[in-house]
Amino acid sequence: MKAVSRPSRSGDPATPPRRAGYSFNWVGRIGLGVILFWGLVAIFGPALAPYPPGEIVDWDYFSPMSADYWLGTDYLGRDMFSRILMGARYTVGIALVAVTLACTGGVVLGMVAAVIGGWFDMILSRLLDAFNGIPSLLFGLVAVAAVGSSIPVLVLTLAAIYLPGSYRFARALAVNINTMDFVTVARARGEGTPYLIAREIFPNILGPVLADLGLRFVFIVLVLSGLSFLGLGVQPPNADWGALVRENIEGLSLGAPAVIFPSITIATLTISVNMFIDNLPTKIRDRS
Amino acid sequence: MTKNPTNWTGRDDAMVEDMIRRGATRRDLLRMLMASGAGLAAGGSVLMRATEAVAQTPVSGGSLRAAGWSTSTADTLDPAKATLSTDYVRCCSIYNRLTFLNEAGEVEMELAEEIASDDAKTWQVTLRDGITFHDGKPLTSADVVFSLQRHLDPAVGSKVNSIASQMSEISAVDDKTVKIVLSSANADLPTILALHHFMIVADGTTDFSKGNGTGAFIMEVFEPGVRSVVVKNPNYWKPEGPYLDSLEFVAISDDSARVNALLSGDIDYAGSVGARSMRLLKGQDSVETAVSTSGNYTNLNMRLDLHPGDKAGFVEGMKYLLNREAIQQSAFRGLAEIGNDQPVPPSNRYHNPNLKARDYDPERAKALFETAGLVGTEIPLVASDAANASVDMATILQQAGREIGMNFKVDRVPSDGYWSNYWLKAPVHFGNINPRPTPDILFSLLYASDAPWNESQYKSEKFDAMLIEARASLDEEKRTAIYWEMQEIVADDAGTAIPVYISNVDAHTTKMHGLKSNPLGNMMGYAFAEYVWLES
Amino acid sequence: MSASLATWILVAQRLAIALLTLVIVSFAVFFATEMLPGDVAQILLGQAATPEAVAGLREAMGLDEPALLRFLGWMRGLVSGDFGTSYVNDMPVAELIGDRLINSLRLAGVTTAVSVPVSLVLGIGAAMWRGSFFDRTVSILTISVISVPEFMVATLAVLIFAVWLGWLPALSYGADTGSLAAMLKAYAMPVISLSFVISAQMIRMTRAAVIETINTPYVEMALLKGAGRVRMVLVHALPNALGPIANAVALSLSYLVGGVIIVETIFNYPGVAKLMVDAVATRDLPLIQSCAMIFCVSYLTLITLADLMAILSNPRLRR
Amino acid sequence: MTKQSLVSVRDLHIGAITDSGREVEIIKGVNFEIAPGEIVALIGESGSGKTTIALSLMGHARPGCSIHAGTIRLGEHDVTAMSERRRADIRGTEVSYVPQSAAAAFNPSKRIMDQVIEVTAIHNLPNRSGAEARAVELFRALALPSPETIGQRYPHQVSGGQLQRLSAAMALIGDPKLVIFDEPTTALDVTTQIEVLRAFRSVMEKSDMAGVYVTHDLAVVAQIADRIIVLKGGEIQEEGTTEQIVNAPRHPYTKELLAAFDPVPHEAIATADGPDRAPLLEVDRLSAGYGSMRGGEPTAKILDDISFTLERGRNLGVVGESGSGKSTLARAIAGILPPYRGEVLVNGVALPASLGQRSKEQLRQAQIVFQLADTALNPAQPIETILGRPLTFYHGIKGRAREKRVIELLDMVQLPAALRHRLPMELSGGQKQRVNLARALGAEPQLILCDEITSALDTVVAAAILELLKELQRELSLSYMFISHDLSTVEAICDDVLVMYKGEIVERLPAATMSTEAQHPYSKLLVSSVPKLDTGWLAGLEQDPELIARFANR
Repeated sequence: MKAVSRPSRSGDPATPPRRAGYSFNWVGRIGLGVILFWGLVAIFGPALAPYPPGEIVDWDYFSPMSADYWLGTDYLGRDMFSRILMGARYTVGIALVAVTLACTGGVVLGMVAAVIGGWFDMILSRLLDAFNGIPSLLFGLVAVAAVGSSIPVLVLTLAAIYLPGSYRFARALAVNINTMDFVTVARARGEGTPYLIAREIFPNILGPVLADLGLRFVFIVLVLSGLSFLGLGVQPPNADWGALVRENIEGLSLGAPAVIFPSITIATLTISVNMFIDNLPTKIRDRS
Repeated sequence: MTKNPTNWTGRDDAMVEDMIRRGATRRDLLRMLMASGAGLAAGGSVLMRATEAVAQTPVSGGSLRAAGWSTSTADTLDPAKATLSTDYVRCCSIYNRLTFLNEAGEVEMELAEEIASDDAKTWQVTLRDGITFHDGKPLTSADVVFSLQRHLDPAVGSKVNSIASQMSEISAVDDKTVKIVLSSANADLPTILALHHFMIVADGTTDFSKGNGTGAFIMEVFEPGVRSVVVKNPNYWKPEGPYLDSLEFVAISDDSARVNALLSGDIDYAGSVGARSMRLLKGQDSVETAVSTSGNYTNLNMRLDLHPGDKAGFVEGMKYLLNREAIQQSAFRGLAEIGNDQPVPPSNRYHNPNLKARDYDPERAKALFETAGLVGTEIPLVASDAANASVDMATILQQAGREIGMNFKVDRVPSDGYWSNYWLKAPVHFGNINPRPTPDILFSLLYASDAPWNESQYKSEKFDAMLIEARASLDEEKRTAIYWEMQEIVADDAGTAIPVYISNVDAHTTKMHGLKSNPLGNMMGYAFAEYVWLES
Repeated sequence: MSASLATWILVAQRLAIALLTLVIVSFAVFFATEMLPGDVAQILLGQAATPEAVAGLREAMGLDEPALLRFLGWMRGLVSGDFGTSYVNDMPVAELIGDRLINSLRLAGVTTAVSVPVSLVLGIGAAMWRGSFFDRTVSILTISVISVPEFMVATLAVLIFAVWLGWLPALSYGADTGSLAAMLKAYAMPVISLSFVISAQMIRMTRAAVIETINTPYVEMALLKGAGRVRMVLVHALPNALGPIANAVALSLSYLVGGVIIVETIFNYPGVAKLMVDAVATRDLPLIQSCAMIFCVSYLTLITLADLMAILSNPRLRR
Repeated sequence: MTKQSLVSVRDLHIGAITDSGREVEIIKGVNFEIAPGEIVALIGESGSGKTTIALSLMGHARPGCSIHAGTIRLGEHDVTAMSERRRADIRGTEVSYVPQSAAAAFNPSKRIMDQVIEVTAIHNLPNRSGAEARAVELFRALALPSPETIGQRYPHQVSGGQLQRLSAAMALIGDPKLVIFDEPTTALDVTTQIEVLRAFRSVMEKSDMAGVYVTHDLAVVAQIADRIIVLKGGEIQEEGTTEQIVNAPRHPYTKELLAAFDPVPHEAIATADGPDRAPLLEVDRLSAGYGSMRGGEPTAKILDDISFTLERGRNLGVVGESGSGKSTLARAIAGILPPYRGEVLVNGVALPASLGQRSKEQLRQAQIVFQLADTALNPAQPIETILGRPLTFYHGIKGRAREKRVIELLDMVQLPAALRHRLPMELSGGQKQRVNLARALGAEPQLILCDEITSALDTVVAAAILELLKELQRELSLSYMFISHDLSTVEAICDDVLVMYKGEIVERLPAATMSTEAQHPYSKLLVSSVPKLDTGWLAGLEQDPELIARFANR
């Protein structure tokens, strides 16, 4: 094949290659900042805690904020500040891993079902619909009974509970993209399903899938405390933030900081995750 | 019966009252009490204010809404199957028992006119006459025989099958008298017959959902797991009461929800509001609390036949490692009495007062653990919300252990199926025992070698012999001495540690009166319906 | 094929799929329950569960038959409309579930009536004034509302409105629901707590769907015919966004039947969700299966309704 | 008193914000007038600002655009000074709009009648029944079939041409003073286009309304406009009467537009392979369709028993109107839609029906290029990845060699090398189609199936693409199967032409002689429907009514 060299005659000016701009507004930056802060707390928190999380430091339960107990004490008289630092590792860690597992699983299966279609898509959709029919409580109990309770089991159970929802969402998006001509051209070229999914479909559904991940993250943080109360996963004296709120709930009527601060921490984490995702650097965002 | 600390005066009461109102924290209160020398351990919780109901004249009428704390589709009106407090309350309102335990724990006659025996082995029960069931059928000995006999039939699944099995023969002598022959002499039969499960039902009843009994109320609405309504029995055989026109009973499992329902006036009486809501209730003048220590306790069980319980010194070490004050204060907010590792509660007349509880002595515990070679090895403590405050106790024990290098791992397991899968089976676990009126029942149920609930597999012939001897003797002096010694044996040798006896706290509107405490449990031994009345 | 025949085949196909899903769910629930330790007899006897007592009770309740046979027996019964009798209290399951299902549906109904319109209005408003202050506050609000734990919201509501202010009854069930005002007062708090949870998803999906339809040529055409913004959204954009919105609403409402255990516990509201918790706790197989069936049927009906709504709102699919 | 102009636009400047936030001016000072009853055409390539100007007459600006300076007067209204509320009042009653693709401009979930008379509801003009009657009257004037009942149907139950005329009715119902036609016939087939143009002319003449006709197709505008304004890059290049612009253009750009019209005769290249070698492509009794198979045949049968051959180095054109099955033919050959009967042979070797079983070599030989470059290029991938993939997939070229080859491909299609870092959305229509073509060339195929690749482009850009195809054919000895509904394009590039109608080949004839020796009646009808660059053509056109009834789908 001879290379055809020819000065370009077309009228279009060859503009210099502009690096893709990443305009990232301040709301997104705040969100990212808070997430990184809690990420650091999750890693270094327990080491910084002034008191061991389980130690009963003061007889006076639900004591107000004071010099030596910055966020007061909980229902057993343990230092709330150290318990929140300890809780960060569980809530941030478990929830992030679980939501990533649930969403990656759901998105991949969704895309495969959309691309292969036919009986595979029908059966998989029905199976995961049936999954949705089983209440999460029964799920948690069976997990504890079957494999005993540990952090990995807790993560897998959470992921399994939220995978069907993410599957359903991703599949609907992927079915749309699948009808586009660029997918047909790739298919005509003889590309296999893995290439179609990884390079043609996934980049185009990334935006909405991330937004869905943000919302699912919020639900997982809350269900996480429910499952721990069932005796699945985080064992005393440790606890995730949701469990901290639940075990100190009677402090609510006394306005005890022990119940208010974990709720605030949960709120800041979940809101910042969603603020970040809703305002992702526009370059990625615009593609969807 | 709640005992007041001996030197407790009205003035102290007022002082405690205004200290709390000024927001004094619990620590200041403790310091103040220590200074004034009021003995803490002498029973009676610090914050308890025994409000003696001024002897007002009861008024009839009004309908009461009360709430218990646990309910499920397994709610039943069959006394034999009753498991939850909700069942007991409903049964007490529609049935009667042969005998009744009063506030002081003494036996009073109810359906029975007289229960007599000269050798504590063959007993003669003569019934009162003129008593009819709600459906009009008169009460006869056949009903009593049927009601007692059915506990032996496994198909009924009676909760007191193991206790009833000692009644080898139950027969009707004539229309008004019943003969009961025991397999071995037991002076406590009248007290046993006061248990809730021995309520008298009509002969041949199979469908218990109608609730046909001789009690003070007639069952009107019964929705298992939801609610029940009973109305006053117009021709009740007792001269006095019931005062209420009707009682609606529901169950609210969430503690704070139950307290809030009481405070917002949706319900008039909330059973077992839990120690943690005390601070909220204190400030309310429209609500009153009633505290009673009935002998319910959560205990730490260490199987003597399994590692680590089988290591010499481990059990004793754990008994020294239990910080009883910490459990009393943090886990129960002071609403519990320090226990001395034996099951007979202070409110029971056979309680051995000079058996002192072991002090919290971590150093001694450490020495014992070193001899047992257990320092550093991981020891799991199985706890669950099914056993009241067991998770908190395990956490407190875990912290105490950490300071002396012991590595306790708390396994919180679901309360679902706890009693069948973990209780009695795990090497170190927590149990929870409901109050029983007599030491004989407690020891034969929990500590005898062949006891069905031998939590720590404690086996001792000497102990078994003393149990039978005490059971048969009618001589009070001798009986009390034996029971005192048995309590010391259990406290030293048995694999169970009982840090505290839990006080039950009920709360009701100030308009409700007539409530007294009862050894069979809170809510006046669940029989409040018949005795309480409402101001108009 | 004539239009009606095609739609009939579509409906028949949809029903067959729903049945298939139901069967899968009931087998999955059966195996899940079988894996749970202990059985009805043990649980009922609780602490008094001595081996002989358990054996005796099990035999009396007819539980000695292998579980699979009992399950298939129950399925056969279901076909003829008999939900079987509860192991625990020998009452027919239908009777046990009956009024609790009505309670659940009533609560779900009132919550739907409150949260769906509010969510749609907020969603559409956020879409119409996209990027404005209103849009930003709505999205921040929805996220912060659902990130507070549900039991916290419910308990706080009871504390403020029932205990301190005394306006509303703490227990919604049993409070006299004679007059409409009393009924609204009784249902206010559980409905508010539930609406907080389910409206986030609906608002976000409505906003996305309406934004998508606003950018279509026919909406621009309406503008060019002089239509105002309100008419443009309501008459032209919304009808074509009904499909995805109906789907989001269906998903959120399916939560109202099975997922409301916490609200039912705190407001002591005897619904089907709490019944399922009891059933699992007492290993009452017929009751568990029936509750699971109800959750699954409601989930499938809602989804099928959403699909039908999508088809109806788009004549092209209607043939 | 001289007739005061209906519309006068003075020094109009319109700015727009690009997605990277830069402010750019797209209309740079435009002045023109429209007299009452006069039809003015705005001509120019896409991106010349013609639609933006037309919309600005209605005071409407697309998202991101805004009027910076200048005044627009419509009748006694000063549009630029009016509030959005006031502007909405004049839309539909003073000035109305006929959309480019009527199919997309009708709300799919509403009946046609409701949408047509919606203007009366918005501006609460005379009562509903009166409006309906006037609508039916307009339908009849626009020669729509069964005017009384067509209103009850939904948009998807009516053909493209009919929808276009309905959109005209929608615009005229409010009897405005000015009607804006925004390229109404580009998406239509040639035969339907004539019907629509005739309908527009008759209605406009009767009601003496003024009109603004926006298009890039000079031949169409020559039939309908009184005056023509030529636009480029947001500035007016030339303005004059239709006569003067068509016959005596003064501005070089106008000349260039006209030049793109006269067909450049195509000289066949010497056929490289002699009679003994098997034809490059042979299609034997091919039948294909969509839908679930019943008894070996799909529910919707499209192609029926198609046979033809294509020798190496020659180009085969496939012409036919929408619904004739020409795109399905391309997809069947490429294997995207496996035929249920018949065979496709390349170089004498039969290809398996579906893609799955074809070897990589077989797949490489034939490449397909689609019409809409927007959906044919993955928006998420830079040009480098799009062009690089076939190189890696077929030839295993990677790294530096691949980048060099990508630059070569870009140069082949006359695009700057720097373009490889850009995303498809940053390119113009013409550039995207060139990338589309470069991707096909990456596989170094022998045959390229072009499915309407120039229909979505302006005439000038389309002409450049055709020129490029010819050059590539000379250098790379390619063959094309060129599918189009535009006869002049096919004549410019193909050696032979297949005329298709309702899934069958009605005639095969050499491209050069197509306009003169077409035998089959349908071919004749097709050829005669292509508008010529002379103003009197439409008026003088007589077509055998019986032919029209049988073939053109009204």
